[in-house]
Amino acid sequence: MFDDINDLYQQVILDHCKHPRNFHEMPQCSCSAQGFNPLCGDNLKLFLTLDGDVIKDASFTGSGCCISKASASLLTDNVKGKTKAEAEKTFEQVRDMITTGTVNGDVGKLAVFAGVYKYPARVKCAILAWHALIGALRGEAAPVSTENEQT
Amino acid sequence: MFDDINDLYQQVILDHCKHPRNFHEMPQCSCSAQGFNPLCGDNLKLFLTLDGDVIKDASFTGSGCCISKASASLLTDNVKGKTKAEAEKTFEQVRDMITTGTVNGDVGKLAVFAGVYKYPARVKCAILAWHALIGALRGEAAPVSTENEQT
Amino acid sequence: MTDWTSLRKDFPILHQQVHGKPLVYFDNAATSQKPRSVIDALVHYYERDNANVHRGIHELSNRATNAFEAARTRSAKFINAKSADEIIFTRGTTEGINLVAATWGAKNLKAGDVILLTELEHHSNLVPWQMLAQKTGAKITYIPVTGDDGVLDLSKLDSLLTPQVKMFSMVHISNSMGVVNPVEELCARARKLGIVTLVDGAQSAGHLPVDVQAIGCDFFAFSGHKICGPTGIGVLWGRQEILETMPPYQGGGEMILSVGYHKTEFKHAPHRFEAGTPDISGPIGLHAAMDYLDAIGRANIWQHDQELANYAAEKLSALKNIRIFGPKKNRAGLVSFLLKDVHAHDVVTLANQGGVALRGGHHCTQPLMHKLGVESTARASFYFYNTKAEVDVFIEVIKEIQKFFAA
Amino acid sequence: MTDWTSLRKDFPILHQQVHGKPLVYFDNAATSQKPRSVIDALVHYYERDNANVHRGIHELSNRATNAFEAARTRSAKFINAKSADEIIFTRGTTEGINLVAATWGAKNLKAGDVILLTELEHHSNLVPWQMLAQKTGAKITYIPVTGDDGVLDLSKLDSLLTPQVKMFSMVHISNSMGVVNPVEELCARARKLGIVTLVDGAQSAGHLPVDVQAIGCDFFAFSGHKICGPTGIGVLWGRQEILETMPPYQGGGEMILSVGYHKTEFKHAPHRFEAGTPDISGPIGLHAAMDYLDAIGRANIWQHDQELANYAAEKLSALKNIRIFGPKKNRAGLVSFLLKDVHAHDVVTLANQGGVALRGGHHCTQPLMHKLGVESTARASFYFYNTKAEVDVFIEVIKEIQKFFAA
Ligand SMILES: Cc1ncc(COP(=O)(O)O)c(C=O)c1O
Ligand SMILES: Cc1ncc(COP(=O)(O)O)c(C=O)c1O
Ligand code: FES
Ligand code: FES
Repeated sequence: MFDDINDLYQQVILDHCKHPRNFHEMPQCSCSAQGFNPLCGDNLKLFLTLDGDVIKDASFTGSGCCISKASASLLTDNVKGKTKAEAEKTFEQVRDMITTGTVNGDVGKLAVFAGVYKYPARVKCAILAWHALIGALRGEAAPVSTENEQT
Repeated sequence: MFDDINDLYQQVILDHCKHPRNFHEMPQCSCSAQGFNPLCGDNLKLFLTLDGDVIKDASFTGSGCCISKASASLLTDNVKGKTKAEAEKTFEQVRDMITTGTVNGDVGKLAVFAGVYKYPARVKCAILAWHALIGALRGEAAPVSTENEQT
Repeated sequence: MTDWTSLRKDFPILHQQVHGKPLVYFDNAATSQKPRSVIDALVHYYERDNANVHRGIHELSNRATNAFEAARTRSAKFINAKSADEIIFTRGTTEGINLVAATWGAKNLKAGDVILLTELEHHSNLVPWQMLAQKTGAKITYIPVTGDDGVLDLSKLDSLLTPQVKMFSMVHISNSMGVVNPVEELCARARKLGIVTLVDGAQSAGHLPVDVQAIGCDFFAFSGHKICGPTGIGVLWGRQEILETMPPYQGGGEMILSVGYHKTEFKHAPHRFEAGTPDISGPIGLHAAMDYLDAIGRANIWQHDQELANYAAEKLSALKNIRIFGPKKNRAGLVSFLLKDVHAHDVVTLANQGGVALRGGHHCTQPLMHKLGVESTARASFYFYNTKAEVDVFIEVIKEIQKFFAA
Repeated sequence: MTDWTSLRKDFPILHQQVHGKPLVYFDNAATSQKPRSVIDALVHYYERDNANVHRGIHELSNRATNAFEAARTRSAKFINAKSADEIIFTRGTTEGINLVAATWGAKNLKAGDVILLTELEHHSNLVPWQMLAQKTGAKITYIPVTGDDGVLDLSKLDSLLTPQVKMFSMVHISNSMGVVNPVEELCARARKLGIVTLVDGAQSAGHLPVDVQAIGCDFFAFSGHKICGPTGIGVLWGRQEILETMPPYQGGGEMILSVGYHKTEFKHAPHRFEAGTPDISGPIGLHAAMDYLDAIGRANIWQHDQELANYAAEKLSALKNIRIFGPKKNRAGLVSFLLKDVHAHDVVTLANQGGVALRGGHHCTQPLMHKLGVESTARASFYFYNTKAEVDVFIEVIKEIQKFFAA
């Protein structure tokens, strides 16, 4: 019935949304930040454990849709082992991909989000966790909102 | 050039607007009132000298268009000699005539205003002096405005 | 008998496909579609009569002014107002409520006073009062809802109607729960205590017969776009005696009697509250919409709305793993629901793939959502041009969504 | 070379007769007519894409949101704003100025502060400041006009730009005199003193190229209906840094980040200033209007406007018993005048009988009229679809009017 929906809900996404990885609090984290999507009211919290400049561990909690949960789940897998600078670079790649559909460089499994740009109302969902990541890395105290994300 | 304009600017009206009768102040009047047309900003002052219940004399001053001047001029002629009640009755006849075009009873020369209803934007002009008359008869202190006149 | 299906011919927008499926438009609580006659009224205005209103003397200006003021008279009749002078044109319900808060409210409320609302309110009937409370030091209290049915707990009313309450503002029909509030009763209770009342009629005005005098409120606000009219136009009705005591809202052209560099006098209602060149095509389109609705009959429309909503609620109830919101009895024309473990926005995205336009989210009733322990719901909302067959499609789509996420 | 006459084909309304004479529409300063493409944009929206914006996920809502936000981007380009986030949709110029007065003004003005205006201002740029002054205890001062030419006496500027001045709000082009103010220079003078500036662009936005960054103002307001767009929509531009410091205007849906029963957070500009369902078809029609105007070119339009106005002023000057207002040089596209012993409203009524739509009255500049010792003027105002041949008809009609009242 839902013919072309698979470019949004790819199998990997469905899998990660139903079985999110790293879905837990991290009491001893080095830093954390909250992401807020005013469009739906969903909140997501991202936790990072750093070793110097390197992200050793990542996890998340919160409510959200399938897309935002899968995005957070894949994010936490993806950034483990990356330096801060590498994570920021990935954020930019992911943002460009999600808003325009164009993938610059290799983003690995994250490429499953390349179809989101066709669903402008869901771009904020996919990007939510990434905004929280940046908030955590940059030490922002206030929740990061997707409000002004161009969709 | 102005084919059907004569139902508005009848000869009598043109005459009275060019040569307004009773166009002067009346320092020893019994009562007076100001009429204000917010549509154009024009002001008109009406003066009455009463003898008991009877209007002995009437005059007016102020700025206004051809229609409002002619209306004030004809009004002052018309009400001289009338009782207050008669003048109020004439006001009602004139108002109905000006807003609907229907003349109830004999209004004498005032019938020249029967065409005004076809020019909704000018109804306030024709009625302005009459509102001032009522204001004067009823002793209203504030200027009477044509603001809520249904046109 | 109204031939509901044939009315659909009047709505060009309904005859299109979305993702290869016929469009099923179930987002009517957000905004309604427009019949040909409303679109034609706009076109006719711009092709024949467009001019600025009120101060013009030439032919087009006369026509525009007449059409504009005729819409005011028509609006008065639509809600049985005593006089057209009680009709203020606004951008919509939101502006109407803001106008009351900023004029009546700023003049009459002070620290310690209370504004009584209900937990059902739309943000548009919450935020203006919160802003006013912040400015004046007044307090806000709420009539609570009892649970997922969204019904107000009126047993609390006596204790909430304290002498400090100056304004009681309430939604007529809740846009997220489909509850119809007993506004006549609530206004009568308030009136006895001298409390001023406002009814948010955004969801009611075009769906059932409205008589503001029978309701007994002091203000009634609604939006044109939700009742087949154009976007950007709405009506605020106020009782004349109250309007006359209110200071102006915005300042500018059209609302003044006379202006000096240092002293200005304002017109009476309604013009006092309409500064600047108004939306002119808006009221003209709204006039056509009101004519269209009343030709069908709002009592008729209400019955149709309710039938569809009851039918949809019943069909949904037969599904597993679903939570349904709204009252058991007298449900207005909408159903909010949640599928277990499926976010409302995923439901809406998938439904759209099946041609069905739903809304998901907090429906601008975020505090109510929090109270019920959810972030959002999915909502199907109906109007007279919707059909039972469309509800059947919708139900099929929901079943498929359940399968999709269960697989 | 632009073929001006052939542009008339795009305007259905122009092809009609009034009192048996071809319509000559010279009331463009009050409102402009709409080209086919603008009317079509409205129809297309209502027939294909109508839905509520921003919170929707379904297809129609996506399309409506995209079209609505594209109009914001287009508006930014129209006045060379830095970013679409600086564009706030309003009902018109009047609402734009009120918004600034009620938010920026209420926050920043206090007793003793001064608001500097000019004697040329439209009521819409007077009354909001008078209301604000009343509320805050601020004072208003005015740059005087020199006489019938309507030119500002800038020799007074130094003494008026006192340290107490916090806001300097000025009209770009006077709607009753046709004067073009040197807004770049005025804003530069104000900026040096840290004074915030607002330019009322109601008469300029659609008539000449506008670059808000070059003007150097802080706020710029204009109306859609005067620039070939629909009624009920306008734009307030504000410099982003200032917008970010301003409290919200109206409260309601769409302008909030999150709402609680007792605590609410607001969005950033521009959404913070757009509460409730906006006028959606309005911006979409305005977008089409901006495209239409810029296809002709506003520099082109300005030249045409001025040619017609100069031609009309020259022809009128040749008549006896006439008083003409406005500047000798650089006249914008309009002429105000008075016939000796004939009231402006009589002129307009008779002109209408000859098919010519003029405006008579104080043109919402009543204090200016009083200053010049008149109650009203008659005004002919032009746009690009007007022709020299129409000016000739107008002149003939004026001659006939003189005869009519002289006889
Ligand atoms: C100079 C000027 N400012 C402000 C306005 C007010 O514009 P609007 O009535 O569209 O709000 C006008 C329109 O008449 C105008 O000419
Ligand atoms: C109950 C209720 N109140 C108020 C509003 C606000 O109406 P508008 O956005 O047209 O101003 C709405 C619309 O969503 C509503 O459903
Ligand atoms: S719907 Fe809330 S994050 Fe996707
Ligand atoms: S125009 Fe002012 S009274 Fe007629």
